[in-house]
Amino acid sequence: MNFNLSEAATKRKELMSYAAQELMRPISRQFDEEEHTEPWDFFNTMWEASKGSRESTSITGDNPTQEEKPKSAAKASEGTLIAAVQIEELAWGDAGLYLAIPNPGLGGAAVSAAGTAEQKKRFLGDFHEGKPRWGAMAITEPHFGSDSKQVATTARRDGDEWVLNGTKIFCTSGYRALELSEGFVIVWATLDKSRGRPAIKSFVVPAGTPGVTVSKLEDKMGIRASDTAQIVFEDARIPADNILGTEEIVEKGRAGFKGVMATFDATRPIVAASGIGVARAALDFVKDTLAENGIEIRYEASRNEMTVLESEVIDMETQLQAARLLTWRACNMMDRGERNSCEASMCKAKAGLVATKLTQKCVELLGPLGYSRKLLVEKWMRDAKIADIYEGTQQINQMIIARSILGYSSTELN
Amino acid sequence: MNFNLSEAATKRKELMSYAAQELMRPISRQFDEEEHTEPWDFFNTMWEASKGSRESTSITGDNPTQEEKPKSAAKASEGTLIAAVQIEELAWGDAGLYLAIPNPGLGGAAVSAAGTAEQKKRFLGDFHEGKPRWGAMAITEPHFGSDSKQVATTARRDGDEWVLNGTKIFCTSGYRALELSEGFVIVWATLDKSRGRPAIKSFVVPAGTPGVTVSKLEDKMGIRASDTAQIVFEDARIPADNILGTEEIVEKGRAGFKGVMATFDATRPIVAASGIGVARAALDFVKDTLAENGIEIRYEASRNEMTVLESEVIDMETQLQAARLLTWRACNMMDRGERNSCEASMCKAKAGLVATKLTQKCVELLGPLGYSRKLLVEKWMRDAKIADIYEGTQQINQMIIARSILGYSSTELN
Amino acid sequence: MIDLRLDEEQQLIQDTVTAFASEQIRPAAHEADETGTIPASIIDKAWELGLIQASIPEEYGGYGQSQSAVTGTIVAEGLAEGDLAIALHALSPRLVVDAVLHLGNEQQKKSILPRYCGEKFAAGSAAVLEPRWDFALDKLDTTAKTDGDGFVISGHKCFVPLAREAQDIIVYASDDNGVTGAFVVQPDTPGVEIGEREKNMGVRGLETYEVAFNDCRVDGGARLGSDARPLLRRARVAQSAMAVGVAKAALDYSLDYAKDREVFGVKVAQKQAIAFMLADMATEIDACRLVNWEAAWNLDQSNDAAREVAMAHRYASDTVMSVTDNGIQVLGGHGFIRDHPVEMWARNGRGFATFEGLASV
Amino acid sequence: MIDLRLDEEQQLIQDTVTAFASEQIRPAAHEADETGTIPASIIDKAWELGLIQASIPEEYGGYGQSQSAVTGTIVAEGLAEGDLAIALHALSPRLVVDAVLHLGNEQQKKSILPRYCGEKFAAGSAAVLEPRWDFALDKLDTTAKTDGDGFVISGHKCFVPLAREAQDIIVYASDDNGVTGAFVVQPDTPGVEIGEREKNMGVRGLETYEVAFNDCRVDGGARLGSDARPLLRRARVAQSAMAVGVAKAALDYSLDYAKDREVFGVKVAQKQAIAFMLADMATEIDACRLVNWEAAWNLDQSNDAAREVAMAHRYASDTVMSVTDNGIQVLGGHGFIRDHPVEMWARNGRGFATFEGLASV
Repeated sequence: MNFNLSEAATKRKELMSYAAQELMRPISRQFDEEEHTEPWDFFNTMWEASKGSRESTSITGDNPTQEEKPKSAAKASEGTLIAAVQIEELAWGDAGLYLAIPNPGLGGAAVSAAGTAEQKKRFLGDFHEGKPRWGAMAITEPHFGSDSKQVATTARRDGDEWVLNGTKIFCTSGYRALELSEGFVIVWATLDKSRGRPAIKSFVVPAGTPGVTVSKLEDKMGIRASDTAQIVFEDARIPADNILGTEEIVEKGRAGFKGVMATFDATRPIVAASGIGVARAALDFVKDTLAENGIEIRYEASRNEMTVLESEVIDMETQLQAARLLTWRACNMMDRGERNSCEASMCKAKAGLVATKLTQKCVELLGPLGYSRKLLVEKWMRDAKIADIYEGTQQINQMIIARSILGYSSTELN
Repeated sequence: MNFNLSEAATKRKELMSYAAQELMRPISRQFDEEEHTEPWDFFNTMWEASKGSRESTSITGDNPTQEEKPKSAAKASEGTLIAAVQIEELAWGDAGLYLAIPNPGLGGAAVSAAGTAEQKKRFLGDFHEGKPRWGAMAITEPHFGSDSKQVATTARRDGDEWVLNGTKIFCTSGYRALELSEGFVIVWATLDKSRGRPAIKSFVVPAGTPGVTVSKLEDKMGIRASDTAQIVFEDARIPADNILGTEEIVEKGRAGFKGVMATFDATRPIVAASGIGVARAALDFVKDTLAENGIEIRYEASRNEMTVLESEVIDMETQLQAARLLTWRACNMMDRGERNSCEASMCKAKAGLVATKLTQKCVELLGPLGYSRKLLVEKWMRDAKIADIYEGTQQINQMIIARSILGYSSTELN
Repeated sequence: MIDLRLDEEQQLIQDTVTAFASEQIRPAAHEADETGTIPASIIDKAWELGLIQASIPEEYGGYGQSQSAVTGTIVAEGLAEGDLAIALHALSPRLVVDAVLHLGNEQQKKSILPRYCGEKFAAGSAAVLEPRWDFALDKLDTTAKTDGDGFVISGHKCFVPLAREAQDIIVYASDDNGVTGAFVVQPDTPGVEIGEREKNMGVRGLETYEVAFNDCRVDGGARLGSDARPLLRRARVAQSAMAVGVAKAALDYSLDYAKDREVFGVKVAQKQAIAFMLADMATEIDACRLVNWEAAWNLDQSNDAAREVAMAHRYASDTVMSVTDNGIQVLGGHGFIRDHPVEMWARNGRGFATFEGLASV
Repeated sequence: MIDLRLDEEQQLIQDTVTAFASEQIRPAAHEADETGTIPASIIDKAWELGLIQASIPEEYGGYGQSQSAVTGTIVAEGLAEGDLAIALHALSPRLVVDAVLHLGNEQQKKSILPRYCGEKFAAGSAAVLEPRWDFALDKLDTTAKTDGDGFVISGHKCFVPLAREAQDIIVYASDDNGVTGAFVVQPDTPGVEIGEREKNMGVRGLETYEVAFNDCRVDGGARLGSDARPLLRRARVAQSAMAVGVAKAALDYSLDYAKDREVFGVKVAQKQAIAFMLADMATEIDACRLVNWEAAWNLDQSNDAAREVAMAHRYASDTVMSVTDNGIQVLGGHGFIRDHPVEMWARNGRGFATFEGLASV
């Protein structure tokens, strides 16, 4: 048992902390107020920094799945854990800008998880050359949110091409991947709606594909520096070998839908870490404010002496650490190649809730200052909420945890 | 709008408060420790007091349904409200002893709600004559709790008798009704299991009926002065006219199962009131303790000055009053003859939760004294929990509220 | 005898107000939040409802109807259910009217009240909050020192609504004895420095300002009564009612959404996790309203009601936050999108724990 | 490098302890609670596991294995999952052993530790709590005044486990300088007055007593080290681990019940309201355990860990109450019946917010 970060993790943490402090915080308010504008200087700096550096891609959570080599590595791997540590720092800087960093993103994660060696080379190999690029993932559609087997976007085989038709929403960095750069979007589409989950495959759609249009950029409560795109596919044609995994409709196993879902085991701890980062930003600010005012937290004071303020700070610290440890545990397991679906949902559910409630409390604790846009605290409350929604809402994760501890299938509990 | 109790209500409140103080509190600990013993002095005193007095029966919640005369009464009735006010006082005294008071109880409520004039006369008319008597209600069976359409106890017509077979559990005062007195138990039984809810009828089973045995008295967490009986019916024969309501299997309307369920609209606010009474007992004790120690609650203090203790007391007061007002609202509606199923479930759900959490908190606030059986606070925590369980658990009431606000049937939401 | 219903007159007022809120206010809410501007036409229409003039005695130009705090909560809740920013703007005259009616002397009533009985909307304002994290009503930094037959007011206030257009601003300041007093100040009084319009997380439609009082001298007649804390309690009751209105808006919207939206082959609302969440939201809203009515009713009985008001205020501030947050959760990803008003209600709702003296009953 | 697993030795200990808890302790739990007596045979069997002797160096008669607080939490959680009263009884020697090992000098170790390395179970005890509603660790009423080369201890303690049969009682008292000190006192020392056995809401199987110290004189060698607060932190970590064990017991029991019991035509556990409640219980239990492990791990790094321990203790005390309460709710009416152990776990669980110095790691 060990609660100390490794040297490697500490190095990455400090590096990201520097980026958060120096590159993100100074522009944080600007790109919250000026929604749908592009922080090019930030993009270019992060892009240059990432060139050649493999770890840096891990800040999007695609690294962990690359790292997933069960037992292969003699020395224990900590790729996912380092990713979580880094993302906490970046989200502490600005959760919206962090999501906007040019990199393969969740799309890259999918390619890494389900792609062939050739595909990884083709889509990720030279990804960090040239100008900033984004990868994205398009799953959700207007008529469904959590229930991803409802995918209605179709992929029809026509000669040596796939023809995609449908509409995707809530695609993070979709606009930047398709219209601002030479990136790509992973699109979930069905080969045969009547066959349900097994017929759902993911396809790599490169920027510039005819028939692909970004039809809307969402106005959001928070993380406004991150673009959330609605994308329409009208007879969009992509090469036959842009499908991830087999095109036959396998009923079972990781090759099929389960395989696609498995990427959540890697991304949920990452989302949890980002929520923890935002929450820590708010809590750090409150604690600094109290310190400046000479108020020290008496952890061992009795209930009759402790003020509500002290008590609330202690609760927040406790809950934040609880979420962080659950997250690190899920990362540990992923790094050891152990199945962590339940633990990944536990940390996501906990972190999502903690980030939401904690930031709301911090706004309250800071009174008129907390509510004002002069400070960033109110922004952190708006940024935090998404952590309890995307990559599976609180309720979806509760469901996955419940199924796991009860040994229930998705038909027994839904 | 008026938040003052009427003179009549205040008079009843004071009377019950006296009983709680003088008759119940002194023996409260004894009959918690000496489970399954009979507080005869208390029974006799309450019985004498109740003779001839109609209101006094209302302390069991049977009065409200008697009171249910839509618009008939020119002057607004407040029977249910007065019942709630009285029961809060009695439960403040001792929730177990309150349930043990000899009277027609929930059984009486059912007779009043669904019985004919003749039946009311026969079963309730001379109820308060002679020695103490109890009425009880037997619904639950070993294989089901909330889902009362699962009733498996059968009622078979044989000539001018009904023949009952089955086992009932969780029958409050069942032992005292059947074996300690000349009382009666209302038994829910089905005429035809295959016909579901509409086939479920309630029957009046008098003490001394052959084939009726009290097979077990439950050991409980709290309210130990109240007997909770398991009753077995083996070819138990009762007169044909002991059925409440029609014996034909009506698919719809208050005559059928809905009618039986409707008694909950009257009893839930009563159960809520009992939970509120227990919670208030604990909160009063804490506030008295603080007062004795010269600690005054600064309601308008700021978060930086207010202690956790003050804050928790204010929260408890607020939650208790919230539950009380929801309860009074449901009573108001019942007294006006308005349908109050949703409001009755709201007050029950709220009061059940508040009683549970508040008493748990009070034990905590009083440290070693709170945890000791020298004081009654720990008992109140054990007594309070039942308020969130019987007459519909928290979850059942949430379901009823949800159906009501969503306009869903029991098939649409269950 | 306990009776937790509205009387007929109150019922009538509620119907009028909620109809106006849904037909006139709600449709303008989103744009007001996005652009920061409230169409004057809506404020004028609201004025024509006579909600302000009603409580002013006829001798000062009003309709001379009874002034009940309970009725005030009904108006506040109803309008806020439409939109909080617009409700605060439309009811801003009450900040002055209510203060003068309760603490003002004959002279003050004569001179001030008629301004709020005209044909057109006349804005009022109050300056209570101060820009510090640990702001507390019993520790105002702003002072009003006796100076000859008048007072000199010094200090910084924030979240002062409509400071530029207001006829009067009721300034809350600590007097020579440390008692919180209320002073009627006109925005053009020398020493009153109205800063930039503020930017806040919510109620973006409402114009609020930081206002500095630089040794601002007012005459003795500017002070309303002695202890002004009763006014701040009336403000809390009004704000709590608005919190209930905002929560109610979020409940109804997410309820409709959950009944319309499908998931796993059924409606979202058919899932216990969501259905029970909605049930709890509904229960808490009703409970909050009743607790706040009791506080208001106590004010109408001219009880000090310090305890009841503090309890209602705290309860409503917490409830509106959790209910609106749950509303977002019911909508899932769509709850985070500004096309749906729920996230706005959450931003507005968070303010109630901080707001002081922003409305009155 | 972050690693939140048990090492192999710890895993082995956990397996042993949990096996013993489920096979030996759990079956005796209900009767111990109802009758107030714990079968000596179980305590003897527990003794044979060597959990106490293990941490005592060989020169004092123990097995001389490493003494880790993390390992201590694993033992505490495992036994408490079986039954809290029995776990507290079986581990009571640690109250003395752990104190002496951490604060005792060579002389004290030599004279005291061997008593706890014998063939048979030897009870230890600690006197921390005092019978007042506002008891606080930093405000002990019990004093230990210097008197020549010794101390005079005066005050009333409550919830002193096994006071009658204990070899030693570690008495926590405030010294001349108001520092909390730990003093080793034998029950038969003049001035030690052991009262009636206490009756409490929970842990009814455990013998606890009120103990009065009437100017009880002990010699200078009775004092362990100077500041005794580190011992009370170790106690909190042990108690938090036990709280997690009790919560775990409630989760597993209600989980099995919900999978077995039918409602509305499906298993109770198939209802989202129940399933999600169980999911939250499981998540909170895991979180509590991790937070407490971190506190224990910090103690093993000889950090003062005041903050970590306070956080873990508070979190575990709240969690065990809510989890066991939810357990009752899952069982519905049956949860209120003593035939099922869940209500007992709730009664036991409520104690953790009050318990101090009842166990050690």
